[in-house]
Amino acid sequence: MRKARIHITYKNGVLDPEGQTVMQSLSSLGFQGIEDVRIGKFIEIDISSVDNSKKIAEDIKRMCEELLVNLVIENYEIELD
Amino acid sequence: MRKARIHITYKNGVLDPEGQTVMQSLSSLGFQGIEDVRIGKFIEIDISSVDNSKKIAEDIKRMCEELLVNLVIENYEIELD
Amino acid sequence: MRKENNNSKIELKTALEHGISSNEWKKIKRHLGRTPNFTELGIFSAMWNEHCSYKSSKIHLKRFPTKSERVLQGPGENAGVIDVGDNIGVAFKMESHNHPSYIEPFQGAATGVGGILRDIFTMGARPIVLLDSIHFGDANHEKTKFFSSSVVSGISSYGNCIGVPTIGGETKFHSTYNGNILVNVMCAGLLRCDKIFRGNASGYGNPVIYVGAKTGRDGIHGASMASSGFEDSTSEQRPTVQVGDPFKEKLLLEACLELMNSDVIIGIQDMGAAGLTSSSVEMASRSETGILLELDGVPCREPRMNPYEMMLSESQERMLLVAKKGKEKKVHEIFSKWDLETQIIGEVTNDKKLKILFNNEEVTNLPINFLTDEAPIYKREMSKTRKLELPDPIEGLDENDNLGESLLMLLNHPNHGNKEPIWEQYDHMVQTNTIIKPGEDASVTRIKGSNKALAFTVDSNARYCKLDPYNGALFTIIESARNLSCKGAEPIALTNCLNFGNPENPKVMREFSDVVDGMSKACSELEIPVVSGNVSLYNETHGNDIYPTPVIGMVGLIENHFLTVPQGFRNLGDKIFLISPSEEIPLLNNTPHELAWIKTGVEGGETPISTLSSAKSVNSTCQDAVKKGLINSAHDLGEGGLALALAESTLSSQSSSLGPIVRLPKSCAGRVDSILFGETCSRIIVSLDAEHVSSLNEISEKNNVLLTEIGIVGEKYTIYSDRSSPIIDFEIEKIINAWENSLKGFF
Amino acid sequence: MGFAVIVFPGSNCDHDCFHAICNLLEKPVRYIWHGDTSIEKNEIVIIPGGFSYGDYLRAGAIAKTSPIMKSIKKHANEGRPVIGICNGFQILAESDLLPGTLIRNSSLKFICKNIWIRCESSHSIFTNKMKNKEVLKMPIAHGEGNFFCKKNILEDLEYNQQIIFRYSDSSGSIVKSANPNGSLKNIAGISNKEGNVLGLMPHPERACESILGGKDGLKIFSSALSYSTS
Ligand SMILES: Nc1ncnc2c1ncn2[C@@H]1O[C@H](COP(=O)(O)OP(=O)(O)O)[C@@H](O)[C@H]1O
Ligand SMILES: [Mg+2]
Repeated sequence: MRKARIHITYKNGVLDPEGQTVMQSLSSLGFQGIEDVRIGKFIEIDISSVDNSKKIAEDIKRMCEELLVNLVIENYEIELD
Repeated sequence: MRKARIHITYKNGVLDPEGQTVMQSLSSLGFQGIEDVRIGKFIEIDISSVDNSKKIAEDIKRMCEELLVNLVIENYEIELD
Repeated sequence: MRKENNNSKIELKTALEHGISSNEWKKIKRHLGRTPNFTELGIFSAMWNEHCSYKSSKIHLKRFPTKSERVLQGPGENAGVIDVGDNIGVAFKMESHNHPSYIEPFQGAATGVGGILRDIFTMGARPIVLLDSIHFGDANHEKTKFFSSSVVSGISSYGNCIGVPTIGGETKFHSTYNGNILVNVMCAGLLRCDKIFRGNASGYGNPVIYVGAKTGRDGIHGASMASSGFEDSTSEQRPTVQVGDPFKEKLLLEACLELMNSDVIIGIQDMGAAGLTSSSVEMASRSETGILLELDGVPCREPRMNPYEMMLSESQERMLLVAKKGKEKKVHEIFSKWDLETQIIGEVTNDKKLKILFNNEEVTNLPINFLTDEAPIYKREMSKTRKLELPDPIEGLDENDNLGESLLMLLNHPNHGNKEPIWEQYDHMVQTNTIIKPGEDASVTRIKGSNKALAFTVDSNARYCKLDPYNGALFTIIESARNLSCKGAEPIALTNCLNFGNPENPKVMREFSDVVDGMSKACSELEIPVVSGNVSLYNETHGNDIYPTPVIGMVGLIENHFLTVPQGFRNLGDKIFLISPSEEIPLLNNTPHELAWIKTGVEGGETPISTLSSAKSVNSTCQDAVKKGLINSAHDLGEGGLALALAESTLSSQSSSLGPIVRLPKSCAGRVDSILFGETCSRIIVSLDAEHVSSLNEISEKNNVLLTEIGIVGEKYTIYSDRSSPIIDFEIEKIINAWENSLKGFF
Repeated sequence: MGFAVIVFPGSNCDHDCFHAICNLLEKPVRYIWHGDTSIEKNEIVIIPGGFSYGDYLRAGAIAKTSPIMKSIKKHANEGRPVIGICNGFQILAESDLLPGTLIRNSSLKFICKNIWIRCESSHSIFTNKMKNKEVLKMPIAHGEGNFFCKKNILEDLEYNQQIIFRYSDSSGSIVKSANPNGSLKNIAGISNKEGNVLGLMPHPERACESILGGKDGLKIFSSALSYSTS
């Protein structure tokens, strides 16, 4: 069994309304010095596969590009165990 | 400037409908051997602070417990740069 | 997770932990002639707890009138059904999700919506509306905002996704709910009267099929949780939280309705609280059959789940159905079209037993009727009926207070402020039938393909019920009927949710019984049967019981949907009339309860009532006036009395520049604040064109009600008493400003 | 010549669109299941609102992988009309049939209410029955309708007259207070460069009868129809 961990974050310059709101709430809760909050996704995928790492990594990349990530506004990073 | 990275994931045994639906959809796209998909959040916080790491870490922990995380169903992990 | 397995010897202690009393434990052992194993104990705990067995409430609920010519299905099924003509039936019911919502308000409220939707579509009805009655603690309590905003997002996220409009509701704040919020959701759906589905398991050898989400360890002991009070630490109960999946529910909804059109199924039931246990047992019980389950086939989400866990899991979005033998393939086909898997997990048997196999071993063998019909029923101890002798709160009010300021104070209070921040988060328009939106006495949805429309309202009045349970309940039903009448609708049936404290407290049980009596009396005289409902007990924290809170959900029929009216003023110059009972109203009953409570915190005095016959006359007058197209608006007088009602008709007006110019009638005696804010039962204000006044008069005389002209629709909010200068004189803006943002931050 | 309403698992305005076309516009209409692939050449495709696939991951993301989407792309590339309403707009954006993307409302809340939109030009396929700068009343009902795109794309949209509707006040002024969800430049609806694919957040099918508050929505459907028949 292999485990892939994918981090999906907004590209620079893309509005993140949720992050902005959270930042405001944190400030109003009294936390100081918060400069920025960005909220992204963290996806874990378990794969049982006899393929080699290279093939799996390619598959995961394709999953990201075909479905998991909106390339217009998001970046992603893959880690494969 | 310090950077905190927070991973928020569902607790074990808690249903993740989003992950399950994405898993089905990946399978119907033809990806094979996918055993599980879990979708969590990935939050990055930038703090400008003169405090020491310990104090910042404590602050981040409090942010998680007071706002960012639903402790009833979610776990979290903090990394501080 | 439970460590005991089926071989460990079960002691009384374990039974007690499962909420089975020692007497019940004896009864079980005597009847079975043996000690039940662990799985069986779990099944008893689920079937015999308050939530499933209604053991404390059953003897009282029998007193409700449940029949009328329109009733096709009364209490006892997944939902009640009434006939509204043209072969159109309305299935509806209300459910509470109070305890889960306190533990995790977003998911608790969301899954509450999910549960009631399943109750409706299992009857074969397509859900057409949702309404929510939500009660939170004091607006200033530290946790209130967290609860209110999370509950509303939970309801919104689930209802919106499914595509069933949430068209109405009520939202109240009171310190009695500080430690125990209430989340009640009502759903109604349409079906064909000749195609009602029921939760039956008949026909020996017919397959029992599982469909929907996989079974996890969610809510194990959830049903027992819902029936025991809260202690300080809710953390231990946390892992049992169920997460809702509205998308899966939408698939289930569509698939089930398609299935029901294809003549392949016998019965269907939602796996709600106590999941597989209650669904299988109740279906077999209704058909006087047995069920054999082979649990190895149950789709599980987590590894190594044992029979105990599978039988007690409360995972959401699952259904159990009994199909016609030989039609399994068709069932499978329909569900796969909707991306749902089916699994045959058993069959209907003729031995009237629930038998369960796991790993080729029999892990349960229990008589069905012992689990259901012979479940314990308690005649709980009740204290004597006693009206609370509390002083009339008007005594605490200063007669010389500025009346305008008092009005603004009411408008600014969260209980009366603008509720738009709530219902704007609900898709209240999807299905394109909502002709009267939320924010009114009742909401109205038209029925496509006919001229008819249905009006819906949910109402409660915990304060009146606390002061006087019998009359409080009576009042609430009269109010619901009046709310519908304001839309020109004839009230035809109701559902309810009885939210009470600990039934083992004799005072609570007395309140319960008196409320049931008050409701029953009102229902029978107004000829509005109870067709479904739900009881939620043990609403308490630290031994403090909540105020008795019966919530009424009532349905009204409008034959011509073009003839209904809003509550807001429509035309400059329209005359404003008050419709009220002709009987003399004791001044005592004119107490400004709400104003006194908001100003002084005092609750006391008499619960307002009117005779049921005069309530009926007032309602009929309004219905007739709407049906004949005589009036342009109608609005019920409730909490806050005349002054608040006039303000609401101002605020609801489309034009935002129309308001009342009213002179208090000479016949009104007593303190002016009491006349303005006093809460008397059975009054309605209407506005109409002068040319219709004589016709309205005729209707009023025919119905023997009092019709009093009080003013006209102008461009300000102005009230005169007997003197020449007004006692309140506001620009409309001022009214709007006080009301508009009073719930900022709550939702 | 008629309309085809696409049904995804989780569509929930499909019946409403059908009703609007069939009973109010009184034109032929049929449903197409998302697993099917055949669209008639002369059909106007409507992708209705709802929560296709629960809007999990991102609204419209999973729907774009359905079999019908290939056919819709082909239909669109042949210059035939496609209208995406609400979730349909999100699906079109995810499928790259329309530029930009729809992110969470700036309030982070679902909003259902009547709003005003202004038609930016009466020359488009979907507005030819309207007056220039006509103001229409229509409901919105969404949690993710906040239109966002990069600056250069926005410039293209403006330059090519692809902005079809903007949120306005009742008199047609494009003001911040009339923007319900934070959309860039008050954008409520856009088309592709060729003009035959429209995505809009407001729900025209909910505004086709006086009893529901107005009939402005019909104008969009009848515009598309008159274009197709001409
Ligand atoms: N939780 C809710 N969900 C939907 N609609 C609501 C809700 N709360 C209030 N409303 C709408 O606002 C109106 C006024 O609410 P409220 O002040 O609680 O009722 P009342 O006037 O009966 O005291 C209700 O009749 C209802 O249509
Ligand atoms: Mg009311």
